[in-house]
Amino acid sequence: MARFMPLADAVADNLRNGDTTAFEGFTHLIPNAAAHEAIRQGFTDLTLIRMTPDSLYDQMIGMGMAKKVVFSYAGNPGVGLLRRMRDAIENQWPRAIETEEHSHAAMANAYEAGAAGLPCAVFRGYRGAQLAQVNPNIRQVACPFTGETLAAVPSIRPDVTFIHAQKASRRGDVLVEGIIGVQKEAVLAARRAVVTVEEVVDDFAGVHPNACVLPHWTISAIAVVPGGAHPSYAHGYYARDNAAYLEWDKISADRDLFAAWMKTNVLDAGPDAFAQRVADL
Amino acid sequence: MARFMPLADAVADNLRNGDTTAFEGFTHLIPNAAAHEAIRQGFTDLTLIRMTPDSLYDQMIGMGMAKKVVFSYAGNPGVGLLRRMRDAIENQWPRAIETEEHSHAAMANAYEAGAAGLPCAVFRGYRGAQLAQVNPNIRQVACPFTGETLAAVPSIRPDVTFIHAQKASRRGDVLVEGIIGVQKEAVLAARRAVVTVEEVVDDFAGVHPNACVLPHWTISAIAVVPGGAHPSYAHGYYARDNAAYLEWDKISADRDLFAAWMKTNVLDAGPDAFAQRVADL
Amino acid sequence: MNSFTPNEMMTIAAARALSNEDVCFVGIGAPSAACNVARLTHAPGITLIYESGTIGTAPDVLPLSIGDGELCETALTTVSVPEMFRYWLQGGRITTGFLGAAQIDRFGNINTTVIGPYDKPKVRLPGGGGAPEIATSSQQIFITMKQSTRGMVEKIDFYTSFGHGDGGDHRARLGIATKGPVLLVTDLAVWRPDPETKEFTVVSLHPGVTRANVQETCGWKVAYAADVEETPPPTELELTTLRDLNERTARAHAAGKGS
Amino acid sequence: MNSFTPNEMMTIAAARALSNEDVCFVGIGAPSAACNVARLTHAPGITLIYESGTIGTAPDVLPLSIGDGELCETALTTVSVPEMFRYWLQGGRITTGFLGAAQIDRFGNINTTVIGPYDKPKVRLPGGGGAPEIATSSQQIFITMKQSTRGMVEKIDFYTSFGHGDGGDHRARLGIATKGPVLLVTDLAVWRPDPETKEFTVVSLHPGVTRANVQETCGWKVAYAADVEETPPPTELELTTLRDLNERTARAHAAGKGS
Repeated sequence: MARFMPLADAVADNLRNGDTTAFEGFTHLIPNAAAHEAIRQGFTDLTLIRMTPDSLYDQMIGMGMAKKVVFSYAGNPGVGLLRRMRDAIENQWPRAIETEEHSHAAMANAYEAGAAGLPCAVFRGYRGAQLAQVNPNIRQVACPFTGETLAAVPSIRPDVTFIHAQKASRRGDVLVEGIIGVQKEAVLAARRAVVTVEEVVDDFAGVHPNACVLPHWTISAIAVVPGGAHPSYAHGYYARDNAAYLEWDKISADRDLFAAWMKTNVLDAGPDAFAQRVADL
Repeated sequence: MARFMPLADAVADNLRNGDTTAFEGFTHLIPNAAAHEAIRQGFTDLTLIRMTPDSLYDQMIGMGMAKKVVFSYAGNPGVGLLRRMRDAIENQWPRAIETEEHSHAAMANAYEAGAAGLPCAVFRGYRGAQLAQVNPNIRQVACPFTGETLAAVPSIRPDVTFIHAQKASRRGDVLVEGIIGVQKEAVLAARRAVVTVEEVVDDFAGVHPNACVLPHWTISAIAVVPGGAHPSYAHGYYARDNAAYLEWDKISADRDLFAAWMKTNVLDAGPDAFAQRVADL
Repeated sequence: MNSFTPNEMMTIAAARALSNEDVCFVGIGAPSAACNVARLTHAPGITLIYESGTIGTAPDVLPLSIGDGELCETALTTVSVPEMFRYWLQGGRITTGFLGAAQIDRFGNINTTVIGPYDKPKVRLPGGGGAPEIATSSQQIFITMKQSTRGMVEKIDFYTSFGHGDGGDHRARLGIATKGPVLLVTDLAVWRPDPETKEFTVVSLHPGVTRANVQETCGWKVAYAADVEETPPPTELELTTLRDLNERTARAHAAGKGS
Repeated sequence: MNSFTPNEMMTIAAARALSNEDVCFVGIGAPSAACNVARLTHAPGITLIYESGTIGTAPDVLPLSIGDGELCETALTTVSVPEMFRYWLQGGRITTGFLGAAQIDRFGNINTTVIGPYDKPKVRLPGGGGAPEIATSSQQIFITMKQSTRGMVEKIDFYTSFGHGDGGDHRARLGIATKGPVLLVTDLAVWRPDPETKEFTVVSLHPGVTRANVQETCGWKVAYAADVEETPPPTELELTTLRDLNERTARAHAAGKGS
């Protein structure tokens, strides 16, 4: 049952050292405010799952919070590489991390299977792709009717999923609109789910009957954080801060610059800073 | 690419004797006008697929068009049994029919797998259920990670799917709203798809971004048939004709009454009759 | 106290077993009435889900089918049928699945498929619909049905959906992790499975019902709990709520034109 | 005729290969520009799909990522990412998948994963994203990239997505029913696979480009078709359309605040 609370409490109540966790958002509605709160609270040994780690996991990895990263595209979208993640993989800085790498199709199917309560996802994939040789979590099953060999990957079942959404109702139902990505699946696949939202409305009367809504009984905690997706965007609220993504390429290229930026913009800041960051977008 | 044409042409161009076909609609938007057109054109040896055959398939079976029925709930919704289908199964009248029976979960998964281009659907089902012993198309696969035994059924891949929808755009995109059932999956799983719609609009500007829309290049033919779901309903257009469903229980109970009703209401009628049937609903 | 019918008592007794926290997968008929009476009386926060994809519905009248427009119009959201069966039922989100039955045995196994042999049925019933997986994926199962020796039988003709099988740990042996049938409410009594054998035993008799009444309308030898209570009769509120609901429903369903 | 850059020629040559009937799965960068130039010139009916779930988009500016708001706002509809990969890509609905590459070999196998060994990479690249299944589930594949000896190599370090493998019928032997790479457009030339060997061979050289230019920037010995033509230079309309698009895009992407 969804409970409204400050972001610091929502993160403290639901994330634990050593957890397997997903901060999901496919280019849109990326839960950056929640990630910053997790960084401030200093969790360690996390297994971070995300299709597109982007600057959010680059920051968490750079701060040494990750033991392992499960991903399918480790880029700064539209910009280039993830430099903190590279530094961890190539130079074990600030610590060594394990990686489990998939394709987008595999991870999308694995979230779907997690939401569907299945132990694995079955799909037509990885044919001729070398990942299948380096990742032991890519296996095969035979169709019992045609004999066709299909790929199988374990379903994703995070201990806790974090997402950002546009609206919560007073009862704690959550509305996600626009590019909805894998957020619904990531929430339903998880044991616990924390949602940051732009605003709270009375109810969803008048919303399209087939809109993407997560009922309050699928969510553990909701925190109202306007601008909480910045520098990502929130359809209907504010645009993407492209300059911030370009800037991240420079900040993340240097360990000291990274540390200074994190201190100023994350460690010494709070969730309230996000509203200001999107004020003119 | 969707082409607009009269219903008679849309059915004649896309349905063939011996086809495997699905007239889908889960309690809502049932394509009754399309089925009546198929009855008038007198196709034979069809394999009829539908989760809930209801009065529509009861009529086609009673007219001797079906060689086989694949289904998961053969009832007149809220009323009782399907008497023409029973007569075919119990007394081989007007001809013997084969049946392949599944659960709703199995058929929903099988449509989903068909839309997803897979040869089979894998799900957790049929445990302890006797259908698994009488239907050879219910098999098992083992999860390659946990060893759990899961159920598998062949995906559904109709030669042609018929659905009814609220709106088409001039370009031939189709909008389905409300209880969307398995219609999207039934269309995407099929080689050809025929859609009857309540009306044509310029475009779907202003419709919710995550509404259920089938692009024009997934559809073969569109026929405008206002009221074409009667006695089912069309969300936003007209209500369900409950009296007609209750009446069907009586009509279908008697072979002669059935024949007379079919002559008057189907064989001697046309698609234009549907608008009148929903006029006061 | 008003007088009431056995059917009304059945529906109200079933409604009482539901709570605000329940997420119910609702069948049509008595289950639907019971769930909505619960919602309109002591459990306004209950979540009702119909297999047509409607989540969190609050219909003003009982639906004739599991996909009436009313369900969608009052729902929090409506999803596709594949999603309903994958994410919501199989995903383990349903606390209570509510089933009816044409035939049931003492272990809560249900037949709604055929009377007679499957290949040559005497009566071809509608079939399982959602029931086979509702019975195994819902966290627990409630069953309602009117008692009759035709319906409550020593051996069902077909195992449409699995209850406790042959009893005991049969579910666990098949790898089914959910509880299965934990409650049977008939027009005469409330039954719960024996903790060990899993045989349904009568735990309360509806007002005025005798053990002889129960046995006459049941095809197996009825077992009773150590302490059999009397089902509390319907309250004024429960009865008024149910009757108003039925009246609104009858009025709404009389609509339509026919041919 | 205007003068034009090799990059412009590459984008325009790729755009020409697309038609009104195509349903394109679009990657970012040159593929996105080519698809949108096609849409804005000779193929207004083309359907562009981005893996973020946007179907039938018509962006006014090129997206910075595959999930920009512009894509959703101009799309016919936007579906979830699991649906995108299951129904639309795996379902066989994509006629043309458009890929870029960090490394490519003569058979159209692509590496975007690592330079050096996978376990101890010299450079950790972003990885495959959608490419492994785009490469096998799309009916055919177009590839665009700038030529360089670092990028066009004798042997790629990692098979992120499968092209024609070792050539010949290698795809068929792996049970892959789709055509795979049928077109490679670089900044210097247009390449198509040899019908038998499946090795990419140059079928046209962009205006002013020599065979020596092509070989200098390619890590394998370049093969040529029997008749090598000159790529028709960009038309006024093509060039204006591309430049306007790039200008609008640059203006839009300069927006934002940073920290």
